[in-house]
Amino acid sequence: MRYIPTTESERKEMLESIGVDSVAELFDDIPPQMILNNPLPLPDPLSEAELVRHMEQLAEKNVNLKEIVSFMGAGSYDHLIPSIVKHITGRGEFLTAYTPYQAEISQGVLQSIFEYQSLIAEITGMEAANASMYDGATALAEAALMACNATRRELVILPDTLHPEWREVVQLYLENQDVEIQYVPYRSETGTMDHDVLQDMDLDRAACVVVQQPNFFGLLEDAQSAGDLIHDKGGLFIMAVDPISLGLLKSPGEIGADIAVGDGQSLGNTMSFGGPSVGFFAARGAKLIRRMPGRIVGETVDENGKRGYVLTLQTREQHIRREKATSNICSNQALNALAASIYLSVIGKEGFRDAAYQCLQKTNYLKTRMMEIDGLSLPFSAPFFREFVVEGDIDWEEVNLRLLEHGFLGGLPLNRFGYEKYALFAVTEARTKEEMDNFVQVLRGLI
Amino acid sequence: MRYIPTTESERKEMLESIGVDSVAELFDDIPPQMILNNPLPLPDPLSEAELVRHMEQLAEKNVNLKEIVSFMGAGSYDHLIPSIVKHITGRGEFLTAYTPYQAEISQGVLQSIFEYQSLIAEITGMEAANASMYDGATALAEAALMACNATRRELVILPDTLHPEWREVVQLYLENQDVEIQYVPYRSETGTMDHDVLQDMDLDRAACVVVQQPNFFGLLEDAQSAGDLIHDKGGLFIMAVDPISLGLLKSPGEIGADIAVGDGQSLGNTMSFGGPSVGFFAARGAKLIRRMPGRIVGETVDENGKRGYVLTLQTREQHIRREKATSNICSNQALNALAASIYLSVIGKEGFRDAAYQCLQKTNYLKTRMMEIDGLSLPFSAPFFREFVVEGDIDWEEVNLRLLEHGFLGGLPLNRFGYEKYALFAVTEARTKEEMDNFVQVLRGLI
Amino acid sequence: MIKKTGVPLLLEMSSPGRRGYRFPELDVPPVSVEELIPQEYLRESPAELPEVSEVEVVRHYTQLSRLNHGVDVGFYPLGSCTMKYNPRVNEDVAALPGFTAIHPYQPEETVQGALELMYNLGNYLADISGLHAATLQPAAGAHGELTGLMLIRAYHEANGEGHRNEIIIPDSAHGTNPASSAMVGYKVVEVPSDERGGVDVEALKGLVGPNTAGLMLTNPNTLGLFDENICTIAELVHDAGGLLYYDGANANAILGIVRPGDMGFDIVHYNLHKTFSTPHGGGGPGAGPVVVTEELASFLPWPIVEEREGVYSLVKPEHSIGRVKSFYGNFSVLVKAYAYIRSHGSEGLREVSETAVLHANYLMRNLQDVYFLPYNRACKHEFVLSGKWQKEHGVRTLDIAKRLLDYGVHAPTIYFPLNVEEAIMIEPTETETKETLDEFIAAMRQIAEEAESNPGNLRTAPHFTPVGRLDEARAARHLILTWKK
Amino acid sequence: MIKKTGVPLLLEMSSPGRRGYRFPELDVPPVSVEELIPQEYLRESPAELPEVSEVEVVRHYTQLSRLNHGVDVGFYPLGSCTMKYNPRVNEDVAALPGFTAIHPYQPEETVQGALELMYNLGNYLADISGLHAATLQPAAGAHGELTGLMLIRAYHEANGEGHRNEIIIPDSAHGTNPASSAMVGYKVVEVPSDERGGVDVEALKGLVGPNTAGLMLTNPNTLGLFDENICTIAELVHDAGGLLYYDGANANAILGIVRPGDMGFDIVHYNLHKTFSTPHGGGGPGAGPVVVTEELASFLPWPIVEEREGVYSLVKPEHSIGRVKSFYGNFSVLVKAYAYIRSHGSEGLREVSETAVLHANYLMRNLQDVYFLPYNRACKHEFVLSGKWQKEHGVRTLDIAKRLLDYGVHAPTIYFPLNVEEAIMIEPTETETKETLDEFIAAMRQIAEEAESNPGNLRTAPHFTPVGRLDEARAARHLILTWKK
Ligand SMILES: Cc1ncc(COP(=O)(O)O)c(C=O)c1O
Ligand SMILES: Cc1ncc(COP(=O)(O)O)c(C=O)c1O
Repeated sequence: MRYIPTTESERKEMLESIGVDSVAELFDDIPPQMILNNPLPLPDPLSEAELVRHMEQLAEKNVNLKEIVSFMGAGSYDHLIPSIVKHITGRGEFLTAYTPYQAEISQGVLQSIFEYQSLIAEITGMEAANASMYDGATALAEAALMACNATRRELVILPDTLHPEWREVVQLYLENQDVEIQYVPYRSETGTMDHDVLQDMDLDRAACVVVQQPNFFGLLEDAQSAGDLIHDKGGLFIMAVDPISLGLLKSPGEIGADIAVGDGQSLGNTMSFGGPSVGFFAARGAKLIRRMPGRIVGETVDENGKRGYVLTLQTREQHIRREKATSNICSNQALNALAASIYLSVIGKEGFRDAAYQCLQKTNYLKTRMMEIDGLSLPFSAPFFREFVVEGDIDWEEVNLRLLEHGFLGGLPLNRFGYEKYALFAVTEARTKEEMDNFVQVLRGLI
Repeated sequence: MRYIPTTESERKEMLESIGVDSVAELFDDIPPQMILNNPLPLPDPLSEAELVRHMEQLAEKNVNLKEIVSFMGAGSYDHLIPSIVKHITGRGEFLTAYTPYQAEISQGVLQSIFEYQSLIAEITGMEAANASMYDGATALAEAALMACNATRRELVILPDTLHPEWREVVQLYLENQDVEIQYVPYRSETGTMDHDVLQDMDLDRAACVVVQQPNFFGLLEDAQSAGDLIHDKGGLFIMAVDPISLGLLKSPGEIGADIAVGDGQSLGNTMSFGGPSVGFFAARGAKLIRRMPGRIVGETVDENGKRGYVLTLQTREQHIRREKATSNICSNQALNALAASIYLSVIGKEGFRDAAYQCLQKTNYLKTRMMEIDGLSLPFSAPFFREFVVEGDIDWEEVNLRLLEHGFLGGLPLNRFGYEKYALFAVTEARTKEEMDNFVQVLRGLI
Repeated sequence: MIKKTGVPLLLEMSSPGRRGYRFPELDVPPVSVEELIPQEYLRESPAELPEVSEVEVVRHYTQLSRLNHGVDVGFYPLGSCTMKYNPRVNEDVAALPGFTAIHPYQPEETVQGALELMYNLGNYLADISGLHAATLQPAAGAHGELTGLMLIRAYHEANGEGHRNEIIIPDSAHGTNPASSAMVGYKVVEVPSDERGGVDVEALKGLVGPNTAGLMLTNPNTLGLFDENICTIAELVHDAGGLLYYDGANANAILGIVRPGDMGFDIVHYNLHKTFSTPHGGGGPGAGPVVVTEELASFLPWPIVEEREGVYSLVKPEHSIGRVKSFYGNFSVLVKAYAYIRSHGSEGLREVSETAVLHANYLMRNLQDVYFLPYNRACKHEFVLSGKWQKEHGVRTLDIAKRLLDYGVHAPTIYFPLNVEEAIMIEPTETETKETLDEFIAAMRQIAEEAESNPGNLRTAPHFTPVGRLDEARAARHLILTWKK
Repeated sequence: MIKKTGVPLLLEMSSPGRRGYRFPELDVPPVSVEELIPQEYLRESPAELPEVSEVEVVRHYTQLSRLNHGVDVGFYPLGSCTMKYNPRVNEDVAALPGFTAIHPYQPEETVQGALELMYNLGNYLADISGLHAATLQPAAGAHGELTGLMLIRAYHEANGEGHRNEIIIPDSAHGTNPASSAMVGYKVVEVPSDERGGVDVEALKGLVGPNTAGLMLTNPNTLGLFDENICTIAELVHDAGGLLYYDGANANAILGIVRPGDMGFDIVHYNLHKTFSTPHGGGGPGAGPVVVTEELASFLPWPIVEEREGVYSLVKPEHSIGRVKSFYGNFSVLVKAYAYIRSHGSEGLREVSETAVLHANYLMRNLQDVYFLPYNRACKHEFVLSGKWQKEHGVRTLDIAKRLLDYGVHAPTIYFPLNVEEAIMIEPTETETKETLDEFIAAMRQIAEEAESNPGNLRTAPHFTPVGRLDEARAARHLILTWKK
């Protein structure tokens, strides 16, 4: 199936108008020895119907989480998504638009970004947010870089309780800019950052301290104290937050963070094997706001005084500032940001609290039920939100394969990150009591 | 889940503004003894997520034809549907609009109907078409009634080879208007109308003769001769045609029919357990056109001379003419008509022929392969298009249940219509050679 | 845009040889067509369908859609049509392959889910109406009426009363009521309205008699008023041997509050595309299920769904009139209505009607000082104003309607019902916000003001729509019904 | 519409207590929140999210969408962005639950379809580019650049040449090229263009040297011109010990015709949201896979997909630089690009590029008499005009762009590349019809004419858009970045 409307006779007409004899002539400037003489070794083209059949077959080789009940999280969550989200993001005007460079015919996208920025600022308690980043991990990396630039310091302090993949991403970004990194260990009883150690680190050299809330283990950090420690030494405080948790937890703004970032997959975006998601990025204070990476939409008026929206502060960006830009980001994750806006708007003020509340309650329920099983225990004592680590002297990967046979995707075995006996269980509002009860019963039989 | 935005305090404000104390007061004029005091015995309300789960469970109790390979037709066909059809019909402006009464803000729907009328007129070879009828059967019933009104005759001649359900519908409509019906038998060798009998019927009393092309058995009638016979006697000739077949077959217009009707399910509409589909209705000659039932869109201009579209000839309709209207139809099947338009437009001139061509070729292939099976034969000799009757001394219903186990939905056993040894097989362009070969092999094993 | 011509027709965009969608290549050995079909049966010239690419089709319809109003775009207070919000999730569930990719003749074992849904929906509708049994076959309201009237006829004939040939219909009734009656061969007898907007009971007494087959009524009626004399009316008709038919187009006012069966009606049709929120699709598809008393159940069209020990099957009622449509009705529409009912439950449906009525009264009371209100009593889900005060300034109801379009609002139903001069029929529905209602009030008031201060501006309205006022007379005179090269 | 204010913000529509979507009721025994989370961790005041109903949200975004242009609405000749038609079927297949409802950490046994797709897509891209191995992790073009530059750095460091700290970039390059280089700590060395629009080879000779880490180039470059000296350029850079990076944003010109690998490039990124037709979503998500030579393969970010005896698994390349993003990339975007490639096959992709180039040349040749064409040679998929003739009438390129909006067309890219005065960069793509191209030519010519006859009308354009020209300076001065009560 091709999507090319040009017919043979139109092709001829155009060639004639151009004044060449063949399309090949238009490629005459390519050194002939480079020209490809063989077809590319690609499979034969498929008609639409064949394509659909082929893709369905591929898709069926995956076990999808509508078929089984999942307790896996660790950065990608099975939350409920209101039906209208996809209907709206599927409208051609949103789906097939480019970055809104021509404001007068892009007010739809521009206003939707302005609303997204407003919503992100509101849930994080920050003053401003950008139009989106690739994901939470890259948003955090950019936040750390921004802290270095803003403070002119070259040390970043990261917690060991940061999501291991985020840690790798941040590390790669920072190393390539020759920024030093130091890690704060966690206390083995609580599972949260060891502030005694943090206190003794080179805080006065540090551009920032980062806290992930909840942390990778699902545990709640004492963010306030960490923030106070770095602020005392003139550095910035960055919080990487789970947006759903903000329905209940203190916002970065309330805690006094300077920059708040996070991943917005859980706000109306499907898991999709890990992407696309959306990274959000918010800050406060004019100084930081004017250094933010990525696109930003601002309100203005047209010649008749009518309210309108435009891309603004573009002098920060690569297309104007080139190598001096605050970041190289160009395309972002606009449609996922739109999904997040729709999600936040339709669940609304009460729904936002309710989502967090239900996650908390259900997670606590599963934890309580699982602790009835002999051989399982909780290694950490800190409070948790939507995830918790379970310890057990078991081969969690093996258990998971057995669970699959019963229609369950178990918690994530943390051996892949070096924690041998741990598995991380996530429970969202999408899980039901019945599912959890069944799960506990099956799990009990397997341990 | 409710979709009511009004909050308690807004309710109060409104009551105050109205000047009543409670909503109940607004129902004071209902005789109190009638007022319902108990809740309706309906199941408890479901949230969106619960609803989706419930509906998925119900849907899964059906075996759908994406899971199995179907050879069933008889008025509802498994044709390919281009992806864009549902994307376009799903746009809110089409989906959630009413009949286009206010032309100035309904040009989208109006123009799309005008295009639908044009496309239907084009494939049927007629001069004009209406905006749609409920389905093929009711379209035929209305056509027969229109013929009676136009000719002031009260006899309608129907073929025995008409789809049995259509026959029932037409019969019911006509009987209720006290119109007489006579039936033309089919010749047992050919499976098509017996013109010798037809010739001797009361043609000069007949308002019309109806031919279904292809007929219920999938066979091609000699429509031309039937048309000539009735035209000679001053009656009208009505053809009920399969729209897909018109990619190859002579159009009603070419044959000289006065009215062409049919069912448009196969034009981009899902089977959906039999509905919604769309009935099309086309005619020629000003006299008939002005008597057509249903809505009709016409081209006109606005005050600036700009082309636009409006509902026209409304004086035929019930909302103006009341009991003297040409029909009682009000709501029709606009969205299905839109699907048909999109389908016809995107497959286009060549695709329209190709669809018919492939149906014909594949049907012929399956027929040929099935005739290799001992015990099966073809009872009829007339050429066929996308369906054919197979005769066999077998319990077809039993065979079908066995076929289901192998992932096939077999042909339709015609015993439900009184033909004991027959089954009707349909093959669309959606079937592949591989599917047919597998089917024949499995069937051979079962017979 | 600079283009003055509007969106071209797809047929005008054709380029020979251009292709959109393509079917898979034929994979069976081809046989020459003439070998399979006699030459004289074959089409002489191909149908001149558009030759366009996929993107052209997508853009074409995207552009067309942008010229159109819908509930998704804005307020749609079209009286008698109940243009409430159509929940999007219902589209999702109706699109499940288990509902769309099933053939009507599949063995019943393989469609138990579909049959169960239909069975339950029929029962819900029976419960909601206070009646006994349902057919889901009719495709729309008018089709339901036709079905109901055929049932009346069959019933009388079965009772040896085939001579009954009159249907009594109020002058305020919807056009489909008399039109449907005529399609069943009935004579229409019109009963006038009284000064409270209800059926004139005294007049009715003079009209009922041995030829009365039945009476068709909506209650609340098309004025949005509940007919308080419904007991008397029912008695009069029943005593004369007639049946009572309830046109359920106005059922959005009474869900869970009062049941047609309790009012004395024998037959009810519902417009699922109104009351039960299935979208109207620019004119359809809808669905018009019919619910009847136990007495009439055996006459229902076939097939209907029966349940025995958890197994569902299609059966034929003993005296079935036959079929009004092929297969079982507009099934996908039924799925959406079922989902709607399951979303709401009893309390939810009651809240729907209470809110719809509240909203209508709120609008009515905030407009009655600027537009003439012919019947000054509490309305139900809709109400009818008259533009007669404006007419004095040379402004017709049509002008008021056209001016409303400039506010991004669909116009109310106008010139209906026929018994109100310059009628403006307004139905806000329960899904609108108070803000929207207030904006509508403001717009209607501004227009009333403009009718005095600047009537000319109304007569030439709308001013901000994709096309200006269209010449309908010309359309009917110079019929252009299809595209001509 | 009469409303002057435009569409209100959802936050302005809030009504306390109003609810849209509701979660199912909590079905586990609740525990007091304070028992689970210390009071001091809890939010003090709830986030002030909108309190709106579902219909308000649907209408809000429906209305917003109607203010927006998109490929589905009309022509989008935005140079460097390849705004071709996005086949709708690709949205369908990417939305299959088997692709959307899978968790990135599921056991590999349960995601073999996803891994197979990624494995094959990587190979297709390698084949298309003439290189060896791919990472699908980068989320966009700029992210691909960043990844590629990190690979360059890692490669040199592994070879003990960590001192190489310069990236050479033409003056015509896209802003992301220097910006990405800076993010990897590289010094950007700009090479000027020659009079044919290519890299000035003589200048380049003076710039390459022992500090050269690499050179970034698009070819065809941002002028839409193929750099005929690519062999020499590659040689110069390679000889100096540098690597060649290909910015694949312009790959739509050369699919199946010439491969970057054959031109001498070591690293390529593709913008799947350009060349491979995944929709741009108003700014993203895209995907920027990076393909490299065999030599560089071991440095790729991890994980990548490996196949053994039909079983796919995620592995870490030996010298992997790490991760540039969590998980595996924008998987749904990859699905669409995979589907696009499978729809086209080799011939189809070649036809894409041939047609894109044909269309661009057709436009160029029909506009060059009215707009200054700085480089008069056959272009590839796009070309750059200059508005300098119009400037003489006091009309800037910005004015021309704004006036085009009145024709229902998106404006070309303007003021880029930087080395052309008043640049107008036009990319028609292969999915547009000749009619659309002809209409665009007519519009551009009318505008050129208007620039002479009525320049004032251009300076105040657009005139027919939902808002007039917006005050960007004010937006940057009085920063309003979020809604304030
Ligand atoms: C009162 C009334 N009765 C009957 C009908 C006919 O319903 P339908 O359009 O579904 O045939 C309508 C619809 O406009 C109506 O308003
Ligand atoms: C030439 C060129 N390079 C790089 C990019 C950056 O791509 P992306 O927006 O996907 O980050 C673009 C996109 O505008 C481009 O045109």
